Amino acid sequence: MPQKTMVEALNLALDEAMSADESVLIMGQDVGVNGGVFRVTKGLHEQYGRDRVMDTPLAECGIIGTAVGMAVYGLKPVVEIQFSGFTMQAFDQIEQNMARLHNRTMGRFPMRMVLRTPYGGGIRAVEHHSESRETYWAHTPGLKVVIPSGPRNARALLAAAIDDPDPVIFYEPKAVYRAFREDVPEERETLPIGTSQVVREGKDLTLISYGAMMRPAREAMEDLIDEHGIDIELIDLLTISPMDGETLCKSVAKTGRCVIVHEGHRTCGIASEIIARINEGAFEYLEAPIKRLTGYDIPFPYFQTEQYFLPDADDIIESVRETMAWE
Amino acid sequence: MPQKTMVEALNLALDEAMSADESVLIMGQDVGVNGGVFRVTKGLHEQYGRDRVMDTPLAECGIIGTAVGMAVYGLKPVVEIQFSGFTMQAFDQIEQNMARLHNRTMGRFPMRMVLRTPYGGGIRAVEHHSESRETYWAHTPGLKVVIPSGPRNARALLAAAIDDPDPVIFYEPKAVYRAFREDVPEERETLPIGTSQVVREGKDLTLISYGAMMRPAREAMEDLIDEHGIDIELIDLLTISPMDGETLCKSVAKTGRCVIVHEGHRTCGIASEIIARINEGAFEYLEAPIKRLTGYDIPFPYFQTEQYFLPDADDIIESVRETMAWE
Amino acid sequence: MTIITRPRDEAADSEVPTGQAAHHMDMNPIDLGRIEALQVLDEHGNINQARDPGLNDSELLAVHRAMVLTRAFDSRMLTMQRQGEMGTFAPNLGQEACMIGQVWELTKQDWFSPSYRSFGAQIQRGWPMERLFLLWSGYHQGFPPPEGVNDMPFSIVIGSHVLPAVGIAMGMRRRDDNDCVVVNFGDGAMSQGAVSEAFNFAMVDRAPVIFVCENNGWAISTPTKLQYATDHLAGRGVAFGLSSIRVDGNDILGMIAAMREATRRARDGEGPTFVEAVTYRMSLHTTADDPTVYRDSAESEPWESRCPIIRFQRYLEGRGLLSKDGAEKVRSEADAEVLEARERFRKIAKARPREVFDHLYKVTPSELEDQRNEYLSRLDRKGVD
Amino acid sequence: MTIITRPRDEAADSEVPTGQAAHHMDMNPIDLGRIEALQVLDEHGNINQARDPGLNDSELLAVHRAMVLTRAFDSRMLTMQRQGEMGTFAPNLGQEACMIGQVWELTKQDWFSPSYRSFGAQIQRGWPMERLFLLWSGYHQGFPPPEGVNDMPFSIVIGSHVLPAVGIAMGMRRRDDNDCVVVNFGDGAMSQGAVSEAFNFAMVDRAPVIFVCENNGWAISTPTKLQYATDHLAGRGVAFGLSSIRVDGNDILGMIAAMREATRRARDGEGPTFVEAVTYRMSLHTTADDPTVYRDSAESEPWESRCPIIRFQRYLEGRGLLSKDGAEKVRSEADAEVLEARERFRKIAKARPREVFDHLYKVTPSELEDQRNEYLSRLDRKGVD
Ligand SMILES: Cc1ncc(C[n+]2csc(CCOP(=O)(O)OP(=O)(O)O)c2C)c(N)n1
Ligand SMILES: Cc1ncc(C[n+]2csc(CCOP(=O)(O)OP(=O)(O)O)c2C)c(N)n1
Ligand SMILES: [Mg+2]
Ligand SMILES: [Mg+2]
Repeated sequence: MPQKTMVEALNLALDEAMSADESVLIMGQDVGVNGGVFRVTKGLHEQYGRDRVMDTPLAECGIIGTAVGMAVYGLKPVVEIQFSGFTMQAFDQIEQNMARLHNRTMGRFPMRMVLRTPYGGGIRAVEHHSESRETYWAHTPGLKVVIPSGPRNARALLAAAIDDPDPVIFYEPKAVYRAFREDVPEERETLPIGTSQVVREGKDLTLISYGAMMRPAREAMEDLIDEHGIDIELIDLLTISPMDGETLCKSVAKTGRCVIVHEGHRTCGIASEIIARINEGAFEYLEAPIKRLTGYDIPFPYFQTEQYFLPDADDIIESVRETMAWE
Repeated sequence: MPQKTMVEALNLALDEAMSADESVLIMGQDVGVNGGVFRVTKGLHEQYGRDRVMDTPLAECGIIGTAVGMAVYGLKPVVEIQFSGFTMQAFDQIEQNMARLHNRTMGRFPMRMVLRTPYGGGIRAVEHHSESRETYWAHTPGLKVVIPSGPRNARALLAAAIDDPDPVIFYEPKAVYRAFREDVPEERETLPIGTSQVVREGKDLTLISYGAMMRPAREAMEDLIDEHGIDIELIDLLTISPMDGETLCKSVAKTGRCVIVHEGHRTCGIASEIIARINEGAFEYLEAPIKRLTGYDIPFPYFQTEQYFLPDADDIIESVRETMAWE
Repeated sequence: MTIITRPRDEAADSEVPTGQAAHHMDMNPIDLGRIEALQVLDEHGNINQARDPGLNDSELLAVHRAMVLTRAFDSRMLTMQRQGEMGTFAPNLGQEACMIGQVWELTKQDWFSPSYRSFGAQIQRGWPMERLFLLWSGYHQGFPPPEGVNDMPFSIVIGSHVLPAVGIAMGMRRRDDNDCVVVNFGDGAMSQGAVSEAFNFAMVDRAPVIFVCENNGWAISTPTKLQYATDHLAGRGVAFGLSSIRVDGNDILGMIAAMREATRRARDGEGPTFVEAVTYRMSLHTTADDPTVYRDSAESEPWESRCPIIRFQRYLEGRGLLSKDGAEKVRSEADAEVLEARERFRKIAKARPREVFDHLYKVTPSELEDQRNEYLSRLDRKGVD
Repeated sequence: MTIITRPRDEAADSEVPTGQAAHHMDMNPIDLGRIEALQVLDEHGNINQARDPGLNDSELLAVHRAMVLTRAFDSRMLTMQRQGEMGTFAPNLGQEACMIGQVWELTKQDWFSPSYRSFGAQIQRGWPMERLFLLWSGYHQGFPPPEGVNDMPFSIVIGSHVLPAVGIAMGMRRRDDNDCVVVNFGDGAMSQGAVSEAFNFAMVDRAPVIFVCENNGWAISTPTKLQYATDHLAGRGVAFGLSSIRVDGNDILGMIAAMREATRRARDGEGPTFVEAVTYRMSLHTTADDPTVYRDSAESEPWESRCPIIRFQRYLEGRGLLSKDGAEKVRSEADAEVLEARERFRKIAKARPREVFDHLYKVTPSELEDQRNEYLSRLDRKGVD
């Protein structure tokens, strides 16, 4: 199998979708000749032409709003927003149309579209370039929210997102874009949306994360097993919404302890939702408070200090040990 | 004390603030001659003139964006957005400037402004007129989020919000606007932002709610005490963010059981955050899973069916009894 | 036809796009051009032959009937609302020529994206009136456009439907058919940035869309003088390169003439058009509104003499196509038609609380199934079916 | 001066606002008027006397020095970025006349709201260069404008700072002083709906704000031909009623002449102005960008002959104000000044991770104190101070 970065894997998924289905098209700023500022759409413009790989004016609301219309018309737009911080410019179109048009028309019109956007910190960027605001979308009925963690699942999930009959917000962990390579099969592959993955089974504690934070989570896991003899069950959320509560509750019912790690802010963050679900579905098995290791409720800091804002393997290890020690 | 509706009480708070401080001004659609579509700004235009009670063009982003500039310049804009559903049009300005400019400039510029907007269902309105999306703001660092439940606390909290040195989102439960009258003292009164109120002390179960849902919550409480002998502790959140976790945890540490009621959607809703806080602060006292009785993860339904979407006293009673029965 | 054509007309995709091509700055002043004001039938019944769209007799009578039906529906809605049978709605009294004129030229394959004040146009497009009654009395079933009608559901959030309408037209251009899209909104909507974005996207993509702004002088209590600081809105189109025109929106023949040219341009690949239709909101903003608080009858009253239906009736009378009695007959037939629709509405109006989860997703996710079950058992407990 | 004045000039608040006042439609075509193209100093060093802002000798030399300093700073930043001492930043090579010209006429009480490509203007406004170095190397301390400088922090989200700038001007109009606001953005920003809203709010309120669009041909890889479908952007201002002008943005005297008139209008209560400055982005979009992927050197190269500094130097030479050696001296002094600032920067550059919670609120809420404590103990554990 060829080794690919996440950027290359995503590019492959887009290429496959476009060659298989004429109604798939790409829209966004600089996605054409430039291939996107992260080069995810590289080469597609030459191959599929300007009408299917469209460099848009600089207006996110305009991009999402017109993509909604294209979806109503039966096309399948895959939109790139350059950084997730700029989806705020299109919040109204996402909340009022993308998420609701199918419901409003009682299914009369399709609303197949994917909003791809890089999220998260760790690349020494300026303000508004490191946001993790998946809560906004998870809290918005009508959307699905998907976040891959590596090249292989990124390709498979993007393929599934484009296949999906409902609108999908596809958050790409930009810190992972070129961070490592992974085997990505030549033949097309999908992963089901709405299903989380138990990366490793264990019996002492459930460690839950997603996206870019899966890297420190894995690192911490190795260390916790090897150095501390703690048998970690690691879960990669993959889909944030609809949340796979069943997998999470089953795991915690087994381990009794849980630590959740994400970059996004804490208040009403994804971890709070996971805690609420476990409270509902596995309350009687809980042996310790569930620990939230998350971004704080402050704006993502300027890049000389971002490393201290982001949870790292060390912090995860500490949180796990604390939770193990609780009685 | 004069009996006032919430609309009248809010009008009083605005009038007091404007007469006390020349730098307070009001902006919004139809807030001038028309006195606002709910008449909250009635009479102020005549009294303070068009430059301090400004009818704006029909653009929420424009309203919030220019208000931000006025705040930077040292004025204290109190903005009305006609329905909270239309704040989506201004999401970018709220998230990128209103919530962050103070931080961005390390406090160099003030950012005193209040965004008032009616929220919630129950008035037989069309789509987009019944939203309860306080999660969006609670999840946004830099904002404070306040939701009164009756005329008296509405007046006191709005006064406090205008006094507050930081930006405040002030959600007004439109179902309460004219629903009942309450004694509102003639002399100016404030309530601290960031503090929840224990409306009634009790020892069996903590019932937490806010805004328009406080009415069915009170009704249920009476019934639960009288008919079912359940000694309810009722808490009115009042400030959603920063959340008064201490009061909540202290209560649940005493009662061991908790039901949370709100209109907003469930996933990543305010109830999930409360559960996470109680999990952190009162885990060892919990005797049953905390129950979420909330809006579902679907758009607010069209008005012939909205009554079934909104929790009522009966549903609260049922949830409380379920939670009491858990063992 | 007098719709101005922009000087630069090369298609956006005709050559390799460049940035600042000329490295010598063009020092000639930019002439922004003129925008024509169009009226075919004036207040006195005089017709401008050169601009007459030339409808035949039966077409003329059909146009008249459609306007009368719109008004009959409107006034029936008002009665029903006052009697508690209808929710809040926005009357379109006085705007009937805009209503019918903007969709008159559309085919079944074309699309129309209405605002909340467009039910006259919706009826013309083929929405059964009972569905509109359902819609305005809070039943979800009133929202989806009927099968065979390529319309968007009506727009509640001001300006939010304009970009999607452009998107539909962008889809059409890509599919290379000859259809077009009409999207309708008010003078207030012009203040929304999203509408400016829509103009730009449409023009950059040369999408076959016609923007119709019904400038009726008011946005709730906000008069145009506080809404914008020019004497017209038509120039907004020109700013983005759109062919633009200002039409007397109370003149049905003017509206049709403008739309005929605009739709032809769209179908011929000449791109989008902006039509500012000058009209007046004769009635309440919505049934929740009280205009006496903010506007003088001295402003509104003169507009009564500009009534689009009376003006057109006078013209038809002059042409010997319609007598006073004939007009009365059209009106009473329209009333009867509306009342029949009300009967059908009353038969089908039924809240379906058990269905509120059914249409959010194409395939309801299992976690939402759990919520639905919780909800359904609440309904069971309450004895609601 | 040739900045066009809109036909309708009554102040928004001069009378009772009305909706559709005239009940007879004005059937005259609307003449949208002309927009002047302004150039004072042409590429060959010829000067248009009638438009010359008439700077005295020392002012002329100061303007020159400021442009040279901007370029020196820019090129030092690039070196530092390539050596890893600086983060991603956006060079303003070739746009020095826009930089200096747009703020030249401002007083200390006036406000300036810069884009991310405006550090030349920021230096001119009084931002110490070391603070700009801090800013672009990721230190929070680089963001707040220095005391005594009425500037907004630079804007990262395209177009998001334009409405707040209008708000400041609206505040000024209410306080009745004679100050004004200049806000700067690019051709790409003109596509953001928020910028259209800003034009409208400014004009409706008659706010003393000057919008300066540096039309440099590109928005990253997107050329103006894909960004909008007209030959100019100046017409966008006119559409909202703004006095508007198109200036040669590589001509410092033209820029100053335009800004002089625009600021005078603002101070005299004549309302907002839109200035389209035509220039060219000679360098990379940012240091993360590779223009060879998307643009031909055949397009960029001719622009080198339009360099704003060379053109102005030639003029100063012609006037006997500056020799070749003199120019060289200005350049080396500017370099030295930048290097001194770099030294100061290196001394003060220090990450302050312990302070990231300190400035979000005026008074940090207690719940956030809890998070801060959690964070600080993490730092303690990691041995970070
Ligand atoms: C984004 C948004 N803001 C505010 C409203 C509330 N509102 C409903 S109609 C209206 C006035 C619209 O005026 P205009 O666009 O001129 O259309 P008209 O009602 O005159 O047909 C307003 C402010 C809304 N529906 N959407
Ligand atoms: C809302 C938003 N969308 C996208 C971006 C990413 N971005 C940064 S600069 C830029 C191009 C800006 O072009 P222009 O306005 O012409 O200014 P210039 O860079 O040419 O000075 C883009 C798309 C952004 N910063 N903000
Ligand atoms: Mg209107
Ligand atoms: Mg540019």
